[in-house]
Amino acid sequence: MELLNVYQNNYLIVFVFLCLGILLPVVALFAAKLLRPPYKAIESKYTTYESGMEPFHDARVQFNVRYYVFALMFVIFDVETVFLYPWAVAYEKLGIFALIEMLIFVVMLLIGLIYAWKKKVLKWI
Amino acid sequence: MNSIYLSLLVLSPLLGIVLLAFMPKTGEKGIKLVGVLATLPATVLALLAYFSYQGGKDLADYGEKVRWMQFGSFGQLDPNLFTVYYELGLDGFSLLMVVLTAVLASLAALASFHIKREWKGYFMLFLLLEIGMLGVFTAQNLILFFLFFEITLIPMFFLIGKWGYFNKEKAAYSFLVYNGLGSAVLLIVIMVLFAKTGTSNIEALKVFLNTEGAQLPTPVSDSVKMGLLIALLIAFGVKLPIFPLHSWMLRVHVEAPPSIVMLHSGVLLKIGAYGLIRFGMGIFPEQFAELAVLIAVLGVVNLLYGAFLAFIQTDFKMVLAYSSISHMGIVLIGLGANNEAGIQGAIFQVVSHGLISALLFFLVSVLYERVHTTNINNLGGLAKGMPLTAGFLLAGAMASLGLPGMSGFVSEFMAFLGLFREMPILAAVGCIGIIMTAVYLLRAVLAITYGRSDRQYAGISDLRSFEWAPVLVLIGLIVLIGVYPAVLSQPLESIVLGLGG
Amino acid sequence: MVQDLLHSSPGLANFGIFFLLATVLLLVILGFVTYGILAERKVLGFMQGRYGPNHLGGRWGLLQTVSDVLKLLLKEDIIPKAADRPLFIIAPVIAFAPSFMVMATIPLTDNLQFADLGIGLLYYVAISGMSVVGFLLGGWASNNKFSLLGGMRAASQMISYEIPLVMSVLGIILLTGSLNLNEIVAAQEGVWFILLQPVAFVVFFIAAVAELNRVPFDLAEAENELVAGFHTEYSGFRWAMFMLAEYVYMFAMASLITVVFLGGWLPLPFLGFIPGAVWFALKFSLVVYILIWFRATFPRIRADKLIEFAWKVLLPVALANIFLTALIKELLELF
Amino acid sequence: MDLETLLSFEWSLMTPEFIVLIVATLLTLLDLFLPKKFNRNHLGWIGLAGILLALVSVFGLIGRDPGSILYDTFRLDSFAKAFKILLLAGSALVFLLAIDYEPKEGRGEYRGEFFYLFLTALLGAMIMSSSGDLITLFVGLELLSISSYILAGLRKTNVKTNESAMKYVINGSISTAILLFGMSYVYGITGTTNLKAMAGMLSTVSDPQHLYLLGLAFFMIFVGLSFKIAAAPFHMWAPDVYEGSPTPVTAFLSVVSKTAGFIIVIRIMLSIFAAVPTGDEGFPMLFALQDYIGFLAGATMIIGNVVALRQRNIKRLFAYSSIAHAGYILVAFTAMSYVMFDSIWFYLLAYLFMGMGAFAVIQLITAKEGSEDISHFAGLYQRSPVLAVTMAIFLLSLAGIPGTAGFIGKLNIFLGALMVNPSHYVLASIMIATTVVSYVYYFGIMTQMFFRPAAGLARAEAAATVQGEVPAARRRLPTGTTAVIIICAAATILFGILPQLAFDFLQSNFNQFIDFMQ
Amino acid sequence: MSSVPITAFLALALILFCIGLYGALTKRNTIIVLISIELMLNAVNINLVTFSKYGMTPAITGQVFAVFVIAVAAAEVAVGIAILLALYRNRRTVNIDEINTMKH
Repeated sequence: MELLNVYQNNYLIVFVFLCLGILLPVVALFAAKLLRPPYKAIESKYTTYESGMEPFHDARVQFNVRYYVFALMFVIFDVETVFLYPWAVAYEKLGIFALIEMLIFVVMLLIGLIYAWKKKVLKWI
Repeated sequence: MNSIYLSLLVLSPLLGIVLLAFMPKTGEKGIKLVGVLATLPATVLALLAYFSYQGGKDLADYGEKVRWMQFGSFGQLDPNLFTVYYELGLDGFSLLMVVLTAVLASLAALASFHIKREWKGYFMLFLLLEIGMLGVFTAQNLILFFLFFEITLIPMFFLIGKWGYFNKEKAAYSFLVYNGLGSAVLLIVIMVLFAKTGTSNIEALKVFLNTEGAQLPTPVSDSVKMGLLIALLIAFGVKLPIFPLHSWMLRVHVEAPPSIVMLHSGVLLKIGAYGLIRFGMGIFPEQFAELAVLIAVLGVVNLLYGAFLAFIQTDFKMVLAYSSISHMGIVLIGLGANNEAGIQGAIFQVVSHGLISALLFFLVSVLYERVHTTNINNLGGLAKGMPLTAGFLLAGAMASLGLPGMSGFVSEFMAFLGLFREMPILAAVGCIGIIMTAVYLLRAVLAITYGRSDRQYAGISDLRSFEWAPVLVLIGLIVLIGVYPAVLSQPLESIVLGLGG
Repeated sequence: MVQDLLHSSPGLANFGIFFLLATVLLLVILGFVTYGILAERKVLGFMQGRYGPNHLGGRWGLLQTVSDVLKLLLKEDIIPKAADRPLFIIAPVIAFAPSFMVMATIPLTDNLQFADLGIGLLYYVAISGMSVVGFLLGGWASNNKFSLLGGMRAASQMISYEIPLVMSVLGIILLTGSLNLNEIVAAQEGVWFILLQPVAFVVFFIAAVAELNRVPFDLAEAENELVAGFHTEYSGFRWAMFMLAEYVYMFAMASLITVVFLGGWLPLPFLGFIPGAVWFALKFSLVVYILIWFRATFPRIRADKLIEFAWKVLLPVALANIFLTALIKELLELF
Repeated sequence: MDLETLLSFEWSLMTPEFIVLIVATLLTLLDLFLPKKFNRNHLGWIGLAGILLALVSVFGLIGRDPGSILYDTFRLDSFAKAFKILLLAGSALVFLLAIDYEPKEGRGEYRGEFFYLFLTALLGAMIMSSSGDLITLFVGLELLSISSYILAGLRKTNVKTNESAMKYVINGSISTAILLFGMSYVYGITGTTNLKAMAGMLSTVSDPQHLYLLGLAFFMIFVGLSFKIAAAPFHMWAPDVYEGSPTPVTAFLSVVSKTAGFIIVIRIMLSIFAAVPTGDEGFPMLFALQDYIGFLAGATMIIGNVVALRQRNIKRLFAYSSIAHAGYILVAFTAMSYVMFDSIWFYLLAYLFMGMGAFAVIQLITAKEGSEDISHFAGLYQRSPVLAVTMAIFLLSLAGIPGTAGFIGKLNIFLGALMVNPSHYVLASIMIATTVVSYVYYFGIMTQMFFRPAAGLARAEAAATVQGEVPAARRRLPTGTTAVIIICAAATILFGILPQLAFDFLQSNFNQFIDFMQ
Repeated sequence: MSSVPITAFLALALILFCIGLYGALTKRNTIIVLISIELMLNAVNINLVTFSKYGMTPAITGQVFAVFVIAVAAAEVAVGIAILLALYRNRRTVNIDEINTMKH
């Protein structure tokens, strides 16, 4: 029971932090709203900034595919760490077998990386 | 016991196929020659078997049996359980059918000289068809039977679809679908029997299913047996064909090349009758007896339906097609009688109609070759231009309508004899059909031979060299059976006694 | 007292107390941010031979940042017409909240810590990864080409560097066998991990700088290319939230480096009489100083080199480091 | 786990997997580091050599007693061995096809990927065939699936390919999720993921609530798995993917992937649900739910065969035909007779040869004609009779005409369905009726090949043949494809006429798969 | 041990799963479909972890399974997005209704 309490309290703290993290901007923005003098900005202030030129086109154009490819790479490699973390934590208990297994696993990962490298995915335009 | 005689007989056309495969496409003469020659070994072997049987040889000597495949791992329990053998054998009935098939195949091969194109493919398929037909009649177990049965299906499809007349593809498809469904039903029957008893051997099945308390993997109840018999009736009814299942057969008769129709109506339709007698009657005698009335009724319906519709046809091939339906009715009548005379009559009819329709279709082939039509209205006055052809046509028609002294008479007589003994009223009704047969056949044949002549037959040759052979052989056999029925009845004795009620 | 609290069953009372304590921490952090910015400006000034802020609040300019914040509070609040309003408003919050949340688990001294999570390190990594969504959203919601490009750059940069960052600490985890930050500090009783894992430290540090979007990796807001990157359209206090997030991250990251590599609150040998909090503060200040120093020293890296560097250099090095660590550990056990 | 335990495992049990893995890795690296000019087809030959080597090693393992390593997550029993042979043989044939594959838009830069993705997919399938644990089973399944997704979408510039791959991924992922959800319940009830331990736990389940949950799990798992074997209700992806994928991939999906699908169906269903007692007599759950499997089997057969009737695209047609074949095999699975393993194995073997052969011919024709419409088969008999006849053999076998392996396969399934008591008359009837329906479209292709005159380009070619010129069709028949056609045609006929060869092999080496659950 | 009954977790998982399934089957946008699929997979994870903690025989395997599911799901989605990108470049749409050049 004790342990569970500690456990739950810890996450309660995390929740508190989350609340605060959200509250601060809200409170601050609210405060700013109260504090700042009333104003009516001129219309042109609401236009999009384009170094002083008249804005043209919508900004949400198609991106270079590189961005997405990096996202994909990230997803893959980040998920691989899902395996690496438990492995590292439990390494003491697992011994050499885990090392070899992980070695194979990481070699595969590396091959993936080399693949991406060779296919010029890692090249920034 | 293990002779390879029958294997040689059945597979001898294979030699021709292999030879043909290596021949150039364009050598018409060579191909036709090889095609005809390849059918001869089977004929010779079949006749040899027939005569040595007449000479007192035991048919069991021809049997052969090799382990072919075994399903599941029941080998430890019983080596025969769920084992399918490659087993061929002969009895009187199948001997007759084999002889009929072999002879007709040779003659049809001769008739195939009329084929105009792609002889190589034609003859290869033709020979394959022959293998299938021979195999069907020699197979000693149901699965092997089915295998050969289906083997006939494929070449027929192509032969109709490629070398047929105008509506050939439609005819081929309708052949395929009807017969496919028929064989599907047959397969269900076969597999149910096989699965329940663990064997597919016909003799073994007869024993297993008709012995009280036989040891079976799964019991077979009487209602299941009845269901199986009805399924068999449908399966073979398509092939025979029985009245509501016949429409494909008309198309095939009209669209297929006449040489193929010779085989089709001469042999393939008979597989239906053969199957009904061997399996329906053989394996399920009690149930068959229960259904006898139904079968007899169907027979009469077939007989009348075919006869009446044949009467109004203008295409001679259509007339013949409906007459085939009508004649198959007689087979059913004989079976429905379910007594010695009836069954004998049915078998006689099978053989005799095989010969007669082959003759008629050969003559159609000859005719079409010359005048490119089979319409009765366009053919009048044949006797003047082609007296011999006309004469034989008339003879064929006489045989078909059951003129005494020809084979048709014997079979019809016996079949009706059988039926009169069991169901006289039905038989009386059936007799109308006999009269109708005479009417429509004479109407058609007379219209062709002596009718109004609006066509110049000048310059058209009558029967030519190779065309004599089929005509003479067929007429000879027809007369022989008509005069001396013992050629048929002697091999049949044992069978009919075993079967009949 | 905190220990008792932790062991009592959770409830509203606990929530209230935690809330108060966390608010205190928040204020401390805000204080740090205020003076961190000032320090940055002063140090930069010093390194560039300038004075830095020196008018407001005495000759050290102690009130400079405070006045800046006040000014921001009073500024008009502009949301561009073309912007996606809800996303535009929510983006700074999403960017800021994680930066504060990560502070929950960092042990400042042996008994000054909020949440003692078993998976502390993972918690940090996981939560800090969420900020990028805020940056990206902000860039996208602005509907401004500069912003969008800045947001995309920020995203691709941060996710690229997150991989080596995560991989490099694996070496530490291998050595301690725990993700708990307290235990990691405890494991450094003898030798700090910076000495045992120098490679990991270098990789981690570089990746950390990139994660913080600081020079030389501040391409997301490279002013001479993208005006102000993803927050070009932001002004007033909304903009301040982004800046705040950045500096709170700096605080958090410096703390994390201190904890993971520099032994946290542990003293140097023979200097144990000085309290842990002081040690922590010292090390922490050093890290912050180095970060500022970097800013003054390094030129901004080229965009194409930036990402390639993460994938082609840092990641393989980090992976190699993991295995070297594991191997050496195995060998040590063998003999 | 220390070094001793590590070394105490019989790693040799995994030889085939290791070979495939190593070759796949090798191919990847070679593909990356070899110069651009290097002909990537050589990689295909290396891959083929690897597969054959693995095949040999499987044959080498046949005599070995069943064993398991890695705490029973990997097991090599008769079932695994028998089906690995199928997988490897199928993949070898696919490789021969792939080496010759020459799409219209160019093979582009993804030539090498083609080969090693096949290998990884194969590896996944092999792992599935010998996994004794839900986790490995799942990982194997996904290795296969994900590799297949990529393979299906490899022609990146082709809209149809993109589209079909997208559908494949979405359908596949949904079915995976459903499958997993079912698995999670089974795990929850047993508390283990080991199949054998699960069976042990489940045999004592009596709580009706648990049974209810298991029933739910059964449906979810079965629905999820039906995707892999392209059975109803998850068959919709098949036509699109078959049409959109490169032909070798289509062949792979239709043959190897389907085999793998049945492997996992049998593994999971038989391991888990055959152990659950239901009702008072402890009637196994799998048997209690037979009707539902039967229903799906029937639906699959009907949908596959009926919809195939109206297809004009040859690959779509074969997709539906392959759906239908999945239905036939499901009949064997439904019946659960003594000959179930035999009949499924034999049917898959037959399907391997006939399907692969048909796809080889399709690849030749479509590559030459640049279109997949059935009408491009017109006049094939004139152009190249041998090709037409071999295709006819495959079609006949697919249609189940006697004399071919397909017939024996159907016979076997049939026997199984009718052998059990009570017999599955309805299912058997549906099967046979749909078989007859299938005649129509199989013979439709034959009609094109034999009856119809060649059109357009093909006619010119045929004319050239008549004039004695060497037609383009025959100028260079690619080696690999030719080999596939010859092997498949020979095997189709051989197993049709002498099926005992295969039966003997099964009966003498695998001992009725008795060690499946031991 | 826990104040929250196991059924609550299972119900949560089931609800998530159903939402995911609904989304996957009805949504037009492919990205949303992919996200819905993720939702379903996460429902599975909740189930697995719940059973692994509060099941009848608590064991770590469930969590291991969940880890594998996470990894595989990521790979699946990565492939999905890659294919979607290729499709988008050719067709300029991510709308499922428009992905329909192949019919019958």
